[in-house]
Amino acid sequence: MRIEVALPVIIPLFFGALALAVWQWRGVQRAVGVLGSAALTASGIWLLVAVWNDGVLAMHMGSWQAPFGIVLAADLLSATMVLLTGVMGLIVALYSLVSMTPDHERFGYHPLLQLLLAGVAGAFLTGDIFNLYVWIEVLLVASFALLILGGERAQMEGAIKYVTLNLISSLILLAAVGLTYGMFGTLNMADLAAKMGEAENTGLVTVVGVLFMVAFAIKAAAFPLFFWLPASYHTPPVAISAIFAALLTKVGVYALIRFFTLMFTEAPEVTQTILLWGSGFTMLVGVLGAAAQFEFRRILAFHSVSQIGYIIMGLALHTPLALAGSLLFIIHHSVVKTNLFLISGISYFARGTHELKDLGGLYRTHPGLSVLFLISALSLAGLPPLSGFLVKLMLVRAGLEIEAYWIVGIALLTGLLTFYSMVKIWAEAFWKADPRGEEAPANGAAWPGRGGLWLLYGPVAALAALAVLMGVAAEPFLQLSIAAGEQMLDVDAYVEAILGADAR
Amino acid sequence: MLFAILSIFVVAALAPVVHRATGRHSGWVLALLPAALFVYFASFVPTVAAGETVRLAWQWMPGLDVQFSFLIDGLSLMFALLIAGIGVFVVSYAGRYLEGHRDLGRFYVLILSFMGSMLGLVLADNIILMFIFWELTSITSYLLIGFNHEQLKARKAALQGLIVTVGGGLALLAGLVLLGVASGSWELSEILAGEDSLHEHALYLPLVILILLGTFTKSAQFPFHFWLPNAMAAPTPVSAYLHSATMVKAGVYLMARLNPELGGTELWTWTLGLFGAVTMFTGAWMAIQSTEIKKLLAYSTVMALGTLTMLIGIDSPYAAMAGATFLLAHSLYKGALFMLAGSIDHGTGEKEVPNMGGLRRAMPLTAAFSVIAALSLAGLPPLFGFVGKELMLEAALGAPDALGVVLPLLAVASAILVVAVAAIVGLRPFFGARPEYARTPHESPGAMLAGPAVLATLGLIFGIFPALAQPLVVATATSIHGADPEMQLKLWHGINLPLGLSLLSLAAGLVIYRFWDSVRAGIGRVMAPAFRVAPERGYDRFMDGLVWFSAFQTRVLQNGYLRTYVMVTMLTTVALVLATFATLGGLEITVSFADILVHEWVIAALVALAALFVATTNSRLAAVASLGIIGFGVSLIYVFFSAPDLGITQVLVETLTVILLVLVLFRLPGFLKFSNPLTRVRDVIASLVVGVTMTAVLMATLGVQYFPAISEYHIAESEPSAYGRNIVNVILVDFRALDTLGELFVLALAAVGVYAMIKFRAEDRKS
Amino acid sequence: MMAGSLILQTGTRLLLPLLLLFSVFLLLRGHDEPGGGFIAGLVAAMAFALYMFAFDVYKARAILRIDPRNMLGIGLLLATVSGVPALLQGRAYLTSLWWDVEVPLFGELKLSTPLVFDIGVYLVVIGTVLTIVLALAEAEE
Amino acid sequence: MTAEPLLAILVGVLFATATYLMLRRSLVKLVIGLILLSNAANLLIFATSGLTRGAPPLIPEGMLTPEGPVADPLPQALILTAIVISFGVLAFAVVLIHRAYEVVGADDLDEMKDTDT
Repeated sequence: MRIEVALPVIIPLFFGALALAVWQWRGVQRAVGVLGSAALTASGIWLLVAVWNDGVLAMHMGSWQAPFGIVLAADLLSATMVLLTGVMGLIVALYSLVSMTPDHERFGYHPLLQLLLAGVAGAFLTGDIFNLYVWIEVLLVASFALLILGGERAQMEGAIKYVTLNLISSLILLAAVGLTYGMFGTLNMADLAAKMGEAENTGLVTVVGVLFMVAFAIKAAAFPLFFWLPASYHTPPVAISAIFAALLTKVGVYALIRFFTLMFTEAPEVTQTILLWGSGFTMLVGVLGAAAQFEFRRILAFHSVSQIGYIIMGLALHTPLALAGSLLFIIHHSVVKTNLFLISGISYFARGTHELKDLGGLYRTHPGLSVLFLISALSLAGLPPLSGFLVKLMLVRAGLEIEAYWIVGIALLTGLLTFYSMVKIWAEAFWKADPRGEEAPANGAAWPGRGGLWLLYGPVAALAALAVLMGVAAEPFLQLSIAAGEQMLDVDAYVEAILGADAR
Repeated sequence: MLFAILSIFVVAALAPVVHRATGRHSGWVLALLPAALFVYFASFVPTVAAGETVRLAWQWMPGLDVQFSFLIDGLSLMFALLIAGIGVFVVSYAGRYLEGHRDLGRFYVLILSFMGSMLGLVLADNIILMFIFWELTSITSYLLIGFNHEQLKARKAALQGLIVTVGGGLALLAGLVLLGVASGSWELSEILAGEDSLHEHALYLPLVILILLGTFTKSAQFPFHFWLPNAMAAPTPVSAYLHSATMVKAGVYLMARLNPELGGTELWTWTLGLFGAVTMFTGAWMAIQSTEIKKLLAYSTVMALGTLTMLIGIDSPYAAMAGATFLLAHSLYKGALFMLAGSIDHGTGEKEVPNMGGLRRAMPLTAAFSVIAALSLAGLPPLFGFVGKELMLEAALGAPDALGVVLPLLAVASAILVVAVAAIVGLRPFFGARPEYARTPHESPGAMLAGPAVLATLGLIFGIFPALAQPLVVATATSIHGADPEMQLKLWHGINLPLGLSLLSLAAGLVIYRFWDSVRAGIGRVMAPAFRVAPERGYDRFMDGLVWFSAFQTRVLQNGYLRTYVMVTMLTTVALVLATFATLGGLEITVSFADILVHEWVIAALVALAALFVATTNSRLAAVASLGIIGFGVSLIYVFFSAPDLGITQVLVETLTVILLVLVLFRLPGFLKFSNPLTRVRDVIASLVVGVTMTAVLMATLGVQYFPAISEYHIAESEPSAYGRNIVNVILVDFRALDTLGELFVLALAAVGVYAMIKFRAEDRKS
Repeated sequence: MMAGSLILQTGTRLLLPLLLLFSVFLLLRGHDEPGGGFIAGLVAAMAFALYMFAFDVYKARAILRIDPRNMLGIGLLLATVSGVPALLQGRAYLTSLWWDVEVPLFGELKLSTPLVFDIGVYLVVIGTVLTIVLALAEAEE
Repeated sequence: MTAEPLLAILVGVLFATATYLMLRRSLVKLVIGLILLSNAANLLIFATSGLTRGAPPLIPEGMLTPEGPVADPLPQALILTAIVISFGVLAFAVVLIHRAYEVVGADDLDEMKDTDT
């Protein structure tokens, strides 16, 4: 029994419940927002260190032995994702202290955020397929509530698509869980991994796997199932868009990685082919979608689709280096995309608009913001020595090593087009002269005071620093991700750690 | 070494502070850094001239075989010295040229960062490290071209340069990784020293093509040359430094660097030879077509880059010597000429050559240095350019096969045109009648003349005493050729064919200069479509097409209609399921309808009919009522098949749902008939496909159970271990309590969301 | 919303305590027979909803005494925390603990963390349904 | 095998009608489609793990295990959880279309495509 495996779930649940119990007190809510995510971050660090030292860890909920109860399990992949969740939550919670209106806070912004984190952490840690469904629903409903917070028309329109398509995804997932239980009589991932090889009808098992794939691909916003994302991501307040961009699709990708490295590995000629084609189209369609946009946040939203393609590409290539690349790509994308959303929020504070044609002159008036944007944008576009380059290099190298030439070609082309959109934002919002004229005030009416600025700029600067660090001091990240990649492919060790005799 | 390169970035970051502290002398102060670096690199000259190489390495990312490793041999040292040396003058020049500009501090940051990147590029031994610096030069170049960022023209030119070079850079990345994979090493020195040649490797062709895509775009080879003249939107020091002396030569550098390993094949020789020669001619031709002085110089740079590429392709001792000499000579005179052009602009406000003339009195020093540098450009003795040109012609004549005919012809034609270009920039502004200028012409300050003075004079000194340049040039040529060319640099080669061709080009070039205005208007236009318009239009078409296509595909895919999204999602699911069955088989259905009781048939039929009714009715109330029937029917099914808890829960939930629906929906208007019959038929077919597929999948799994269910444990342990006799409830609150915990949070979240939706309307609150 | 008829009001006044008592009964027996926190919570919530229909939202809120949103949070806290004692004993989260308590007059009472958990469920379900229904009803007015 | 094939067909019918409803332009039909779909998924789980008549998973008082075979309790627990979750989500969806109707002023999804491009 290792308590650190369960803490990342219990902590945000507790803080979220606490904040709901005393929803009338705004001060408590704000404190919960920060303390909860800080505690989650701390427990994430603890967990990662523990897993790094001791290998796959598990906690058997209710002390029921696996596979009869629910297991929370942490390997390096899970632990890293949990830590990422904590860090992103903390960053956004701090930023929200200034950027969220008191009304948003009164209607439950902080507990919703905590419970979103709880759902995400639960999804990353659970070792049980039905329990995964439950956590996905937790984070999903939390995201529903966050998405409509404020009740503006665009939010409602976006939310209808978001809710419908994600609900369809959940129900496909539920059906797939039921079919799996019907065939294998178990819900535990490790148990399934051990039993899957013994099924006679590979076709039928793979069909169930494909149902899982569709369900998770919708959550991950992969082609051709991504529609909900560009329709909705840009509608809520930016702090919410930012945390969505950091975590939501990541859960889908994580689940894809978990399912198709641990289970459903019997027919790679089908599953990996679908994933590979899907990743190629996802990259291209997303980046082309972004090229067509002229609104700061919409460009970012479409890019999220495109970047998911890279992550799935790593999964489809299925070598330790490629999987490591996927994992680092997830981290990289969360850091950078979140940051870009947060920056778009600051530029909105300054100019009161997200439309590129109405923006301008930020390079002149906000040089610090410009530098932070440039770091994030260039990192997203894969420019060295930033985080984006590292992950691109890993995937390109992994792809070329196993002679997957065309997918590497698409990945590189996508990189160029990403560059194009990022430069478009830079040229329009930062370089171009302010269309309102030279004398226009640098900042909008809502521009916060000095203390508030710290809370806006601090998180952004921290994330930018992280993007630089991942590129420049890359070795620890590399080591971690490659170890995680190797661990993912070592199914037997995972099964042993969960089901083995000494795992009680 | 690492320290040297890092120091540049540190100083770059501090440059605005230095600028603020030192004011108008900031250029000189900051130029101390490249000066120190120049001295540092110069200290390697004896070692390298003695035929040794120096390699230094520090760990970085061993996991990806990336390390800070640096290689100093003739080639990299030559480049390092040029970068640092010219850097000294460019920085000091900029301090005065941009004096009073509000962004001068930022300019220093960029130009110094560029310098660091460029040094890293040429010194790196690790190919990934080299690529990293390569990309950094692209981005600093982008920021520098767009320095006057409030002008649309500058932003467009910057974007063009960036897209072309970064696009090529991505190909280069793929090529370099392939090189690493194919050779098994990620260090240039090891790859070059490797015993096995890559010529026979299966990846040779793709990796050469990819690498050349990178180098051709960076070094503005035809048909990618169009971005370079547009990049002249940058301030003059930038043009002099990046787009003439250093960055654009990065591609040349890499080709020269890899020549010993990759060169020597027909593919290599023909590609480089032909593309180089065509670029050379294109540049020369377009140069005499231009009237803006910086464009003229830019195209002559294109010409020089083509020449260098061609020489690398020829790959003979002569060519290697010629390449090394030409490289040095070109950097010296072209750097000088750009700065002098900036000086004329600074002194008169004029950029168009045809509007210039008679400046020799007002700007005597500028005139003198211009003439010297132009003589070197034209390749006249006793200047260093002459030495280079003679060797170049000699090398072209010695090219193998048919190239031995094509290349000399293009080389001579280019030489003729370059003589004219040299006259245009070296003579035209200073002699003849003096027109009216926007500003009263005045000589430039010392900081702006120091560079041209030193660079032009060096061209003269090296011309007269080629032995001074000999050690470095030979060492460079050794790196390019892979072996010592064993040749002496000489001003005078005796009377031979190259000399004759030189004289011919001089005479013909001066004739063209004499009739420049009519040449420009007449035959000069002939080839403009192929040389300038077509490639650039290709780029424009590509970018327009990209924007059009992305808008088109986004309109089609992300069209805003939820029903399209639902349709695509459902059909994708079905298609993937069916494709999997088709590939792997496994759709075996063995079911029997024998053991079904009558009341089960009845209740199932009732639910099915209610569902069909819901789908077709146009009465909202009827729809809700049938929904209730479905819900209660389903709960009956649960009860029939031994699930009382489910039955009760289903009934309660269904009741609540119906209450909610009635509460919420009865205010809405009645259903409208939106869809036409055809759409409905299509939708019915799609729905049937979905339904049939789900039924088939479910039926296929019915008889299949590979392992006994884990619930045997729950049944056995419910009372003994968990003290509960309702096994379902024990599972919910004990065996799988975590599920229930999550479920509770879902409920609570839904309630919070609903509450916020109903009560929190930001728009109302604003008004 | 229109208040219901006098008969309904009188009936509801009598029914409410009965239904609540029944819901507690369902809650407590859930571990052994069909029932449990969820079903019990729904019954209780419906009782209050009925009261709301019979009278009005304000009366319903008044008789509840506690805002359903607080009830929601308290229920969640109870359910979440019910797993913590096991953690403190060094056992896995949500491991059930059982105590037999002698209560005067009632005799022996089986107390357990699953019971606490189920009470949490009960409160959350009441809180959820009433939060939604009351908010909707208020919006209608 | 008892009535599983019958349920399989019923599940298919529910999936088909749900899909058809979700392909309409009306918000209300959309949400009804979602409700049908969640019923279909629950029935699917119920059918796939095997049906048992008249043997609920309850242990008689005073015994440690049920008498004879009983229905599989685990899928029932899963479905129960799923029903409750679906209820929460669908309640949200119902109120969402109500609010969407309020801000847009029509029960027409085609009026709601401004956020896409």
